[in-house]
Amino acid sequence: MTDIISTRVADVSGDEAMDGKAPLRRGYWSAVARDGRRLGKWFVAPTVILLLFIVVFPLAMQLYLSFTWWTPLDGVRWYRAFESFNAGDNYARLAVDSALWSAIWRTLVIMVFAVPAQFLLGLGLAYLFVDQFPGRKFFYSVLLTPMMIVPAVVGLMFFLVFQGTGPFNHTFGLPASFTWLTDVHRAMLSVIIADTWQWTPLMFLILLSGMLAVPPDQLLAARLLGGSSWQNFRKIILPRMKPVIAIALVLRSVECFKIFDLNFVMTKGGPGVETETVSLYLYKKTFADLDWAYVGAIGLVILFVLSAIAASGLAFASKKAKG
Amino acid sequence: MHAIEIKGAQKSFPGFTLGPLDLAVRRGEVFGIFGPPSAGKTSVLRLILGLLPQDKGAVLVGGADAASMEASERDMSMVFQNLALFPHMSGRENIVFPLVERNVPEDEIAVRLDAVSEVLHVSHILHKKPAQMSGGERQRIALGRALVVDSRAILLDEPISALDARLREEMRVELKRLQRTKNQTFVYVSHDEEEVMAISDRVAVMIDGQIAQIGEPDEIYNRPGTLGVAKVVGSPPMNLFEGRFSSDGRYFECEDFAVPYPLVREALKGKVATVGIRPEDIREDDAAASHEIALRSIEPLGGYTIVNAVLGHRLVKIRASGRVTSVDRYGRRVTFDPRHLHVFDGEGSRCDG
Amino acid sequence: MVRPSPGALALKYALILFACAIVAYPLLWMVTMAFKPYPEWTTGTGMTWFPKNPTLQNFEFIFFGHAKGAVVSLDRTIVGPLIASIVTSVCGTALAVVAGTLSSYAVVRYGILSGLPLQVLQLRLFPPLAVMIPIMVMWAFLGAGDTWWGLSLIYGIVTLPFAFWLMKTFFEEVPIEIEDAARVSGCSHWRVFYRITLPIVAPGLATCALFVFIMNWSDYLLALMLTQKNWMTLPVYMSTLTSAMGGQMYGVKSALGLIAAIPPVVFGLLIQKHLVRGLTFGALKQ
Amino acid sequence: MSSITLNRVTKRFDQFTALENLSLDILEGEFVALLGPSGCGKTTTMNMIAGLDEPSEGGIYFDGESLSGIPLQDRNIGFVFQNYAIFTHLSVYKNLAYGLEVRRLPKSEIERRVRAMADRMDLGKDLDRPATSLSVNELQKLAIGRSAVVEPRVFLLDEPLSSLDAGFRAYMRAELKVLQQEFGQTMIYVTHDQIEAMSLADKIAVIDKGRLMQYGSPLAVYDDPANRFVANFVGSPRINLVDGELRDEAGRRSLVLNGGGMIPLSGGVDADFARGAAVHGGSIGIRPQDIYFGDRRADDDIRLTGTVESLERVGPRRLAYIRMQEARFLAVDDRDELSVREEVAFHLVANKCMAFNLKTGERLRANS
Repeated sequence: MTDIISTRVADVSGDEAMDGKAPLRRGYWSAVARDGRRLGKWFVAPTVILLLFIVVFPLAMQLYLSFTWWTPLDGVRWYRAFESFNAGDNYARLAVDSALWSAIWRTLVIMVFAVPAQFLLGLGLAYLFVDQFPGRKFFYSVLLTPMMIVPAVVGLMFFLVFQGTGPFNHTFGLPASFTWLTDVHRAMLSVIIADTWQWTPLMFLILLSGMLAVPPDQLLAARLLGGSSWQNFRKIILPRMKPVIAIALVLRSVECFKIFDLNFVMTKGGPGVETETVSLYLYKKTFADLDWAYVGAIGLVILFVLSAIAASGLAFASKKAKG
Repeated sequence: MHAIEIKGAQKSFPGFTLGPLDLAVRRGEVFGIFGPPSAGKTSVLRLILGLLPQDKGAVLVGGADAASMEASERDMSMVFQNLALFPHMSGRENIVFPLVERNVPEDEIAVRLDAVSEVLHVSHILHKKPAQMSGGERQRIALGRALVVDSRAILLDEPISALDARLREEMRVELKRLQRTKNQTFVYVSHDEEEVMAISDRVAVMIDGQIAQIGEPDEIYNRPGTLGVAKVVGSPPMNLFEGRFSSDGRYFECEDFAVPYPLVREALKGKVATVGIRPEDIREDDAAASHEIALRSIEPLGGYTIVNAVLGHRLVKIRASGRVTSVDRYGRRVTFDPRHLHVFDGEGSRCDG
Repeated sequence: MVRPSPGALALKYALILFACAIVAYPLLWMVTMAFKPYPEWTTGTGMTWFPKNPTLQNFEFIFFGHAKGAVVSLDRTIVGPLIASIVTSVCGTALAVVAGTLSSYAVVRYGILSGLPLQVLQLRLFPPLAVMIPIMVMWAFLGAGDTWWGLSLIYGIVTLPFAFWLMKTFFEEVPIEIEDAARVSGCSHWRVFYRITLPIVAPGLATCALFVFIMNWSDYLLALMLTQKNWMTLPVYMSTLTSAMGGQMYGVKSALGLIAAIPPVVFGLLIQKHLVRGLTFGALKQ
Repeated sequence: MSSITLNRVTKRFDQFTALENLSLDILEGEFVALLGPSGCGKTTTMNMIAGLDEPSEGGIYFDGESLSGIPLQDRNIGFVFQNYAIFTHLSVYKNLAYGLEVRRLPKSEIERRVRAMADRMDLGKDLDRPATSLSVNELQKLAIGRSAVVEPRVFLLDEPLSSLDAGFRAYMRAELKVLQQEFGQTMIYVTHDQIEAMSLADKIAVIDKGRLMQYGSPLAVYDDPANRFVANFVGSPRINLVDGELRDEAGRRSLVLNGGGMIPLSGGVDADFARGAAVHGGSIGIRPQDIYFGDRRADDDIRLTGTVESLERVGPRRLAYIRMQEARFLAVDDRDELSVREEVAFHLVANKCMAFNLKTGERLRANS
């Protein structure tokens, strides 16, 4: 059998072997298929169109509207909004809108308590999971489930749990009249508890992966040099986790700032405006007051600030991660 | 006409420039490319294949300029260092992939597949996926994929470096036999000197993106054209002594030598130079022009022995044929074999004419 | 490999079990509530975790709009919102994954789209609320309000950056030599993508699809704003249940909550390995 | 430092036996190489000595006291990884000092010992630089220095030279040998490269498929292999091994090769095969340098003829591949007198031929 190959090739030198091929299919699409860059452009087209049409264009429209008093009620088409042009009054109003600033303050309060709590709980849990132990995979899956549940359903769960006649009061021996969701101070606390319950697993996940990202050989070398597991954690694992910690905190803070589902389902921002966060305030302004131009202005400012924080935080982290 | 030619090709990367390169691979020849890791060897293969467009110069394939030819149209095949087998395809699908892509008729595919799998003894693993194969088996499938099609040349990028020492030696002999029986053109890249020198008809030594020398393996070993080549060719490496020529050009002075070393031929008077001597060209001998050495350790390797010593204050390696069982069983004075003395001038190029 | 002392192991288990208890506490309450008949919804008759006489009454109620013991009936059953959630999530996922995959491959392999356009894709943490106004104006203008394709389109766009970055990490893991081997064997760029790269990243594609599906299924705000009646999704339907019926339909809402929660949890466990990579937008691979 | 004794150590991973009753006595200050193909169990052995794994059966002893139950960090073992496992986020100084810092030694003593070690490994000038800025060769020295500074009882090296380039590898072999003698450390060195094992080790333990093939000095293992595997694995260029059936026609013994061709036996090898009367499948091993061309030198040398298949002439390597029917002989041709496809007569030095029982691989010796 082997000689078929050798005789076939021996007399047919490399070049003549070429003409045995089928003629190339000429045509626009087969040309595109052959040229990397043109194929790349066609691949990118759908995304660019979507981004252009649904992200860039709307942002431009929002900027344009934010300089007018336009609302959907006045029966004027949006592109004629320049008739009510107001040269930045919306932005001026934004600066002095006490309702907005108190909403921002309440959102920051949630962040200041929820994010550190989630970080510390997540770090503790991650440290427990660094070494292998029987049942690790099972417990790992159980502890991850909260973050996979639909936030609105988590809101419902804690809505039920924090009812006067709910299990929480019962477990801690509090009277049924002890109110959570309708109490001025405890409403905010219950939202923080719900948020922590749902998102601590995310911190646990990211921090654990940071701990496990330490090359196993280096950890082993540290042990062989006589380091105890606590010494190795403090001197080898923790210092290498700076980028991971940065990612975790940035991600969680930005997401937390946008909190809407939990407090909308649990307390609808109540009692009064005690748990009204920025998102809720914007939602109310949009649907109750139909003050769209003003909401557009606030939206742009928030978008700019949030993206800046997120981009710089992640850039810092991935640069460090590569270092 | 050459199978492949590169004329003044150059490609600059951030912090590294490849070329300008000039080389020609004759049809039916094994053209080796040897050099330390990251000398740009793989990039040369990618230039030839058209996977890496060059900034300047030209790559000729079968005599014609290949600029207009896509990688798929240059009709060459390659065995990659990490073998690059298609993980989601079986051994058979991997091997016949080039034929299927060139819509070769079904019956001819079957014939070629049988021939190749018999030559490479892979018929029993054609159904397996690469993940289920051993290193040696994967390596033979990658070879099968390159040999199954009549390509102008087969490019091999360190194809057997991942294998065990023993398997490597067998595969080397096998590759040479395959190449010989099919009169195939090979371009063989490796950083393992013994491998390249054993399998290649001609070798190009590449250092830091430049071709330092092209020649027959024996010629490159015995007459390295530059200091750079001398340093990378030969294991254990050549012993080098920096110094200068005497004013009358007939002696070589160096602080490691107690007495200036007489040269056979006239040399550049008073110039800075480097003298090199290979470990196998140093002999135990207390004649007049011998040098005093202090022994440090010996490496008994069965067929020969490596003696580590200090000459002046430079570590020197000597290859003693036969047995030296302990440090004190080796002489205190050695001489260099004048016929195999290598002399390089200040810029590192060979200057004994 | 190092076996910790038995004491440390016991402490570890204790802490982990305590954490699991905290996770299970609210979940268990909702799950058991879903199977409690009307009288047991409030704890007037004494607090019990497990239903005295478990019943499927609540599920029956939400699927058919009425049930034996129920005193009131529903004008809208769960079937509409369930279909809405499924349709919009799946279509949104398809749009984001296809566009994201193609564009990330072009960026990784051919270096198209560097600079500003790539930065726009950086808006991974895209706060939808901040750009709701123009979206609502346009959706009204296009007549996309309260339509399946309107909601699917916005779901696709909001998750597109995420799909792009996740698929980019998968494409970066395909060794370039495998594609080169295919090209050298006579494949055009398209066939290399179609026959070699895509099958190799197939598991990544599945992970990305599941991830994006979970995000779309779990959305509340976008659906709330862009749908009124006929294409309302599950979460929105759930919150309308209380206001419409006055009394707190705990058992019924728990049943609804349970149904809404199951798909993301199941899919989430399927893609557990890639969670870190996904949730940190590719910045961290584990 | 201390001596190491392995007593019938066995390791099973569920049904796969990675190691089968391995017994080794390593004296204090001895340099022993564990040599074998990848997956033969040599790394498993080292991991058990270091404490990364517990043996299924048998015991490991340092200076006579058993190690079982002693946790990893209390065994005081110097371990050099194949990829060095340098702490990439720390400086060179911090890397060297880690072992001392975890032992909570006074700052001044740490400083002194680290500087001394840094100078010994000529890393003195790089102490404050980040460890990642070092070259591969410097990283290698840092890895050894980091383990040596805590003066471990035993030093384990896992193929430390494999990622170095050829030139520096030869230099580093000599350096490692001198370091070992200077420290007087007991060292175990795992490698699949037999040249490295022969050049460095005082004793070599050749392991294959989890079983100890032979344990002896490099030259003993080279000259007097205990079985066919050791003969085939040790020695470069590789030994020639031809297999066949033993035939005895009226007192004249010969080996009929499987692929045709016949080798008449005489001299030492004839005596070796004679002793193993019951043996009928035999294998002869002959090193390339024990084959010569031209006329016969000793009367009981074995004369064969074959054709030159290919030549390898690079520097000191002057080799010729001679084909005799299906068998192929690699021979040294240092007088460059051969040319390809030439019919040539060659002789095997009879008492340098090694006889093996083909079935068991055991070495057959007339005297033993």
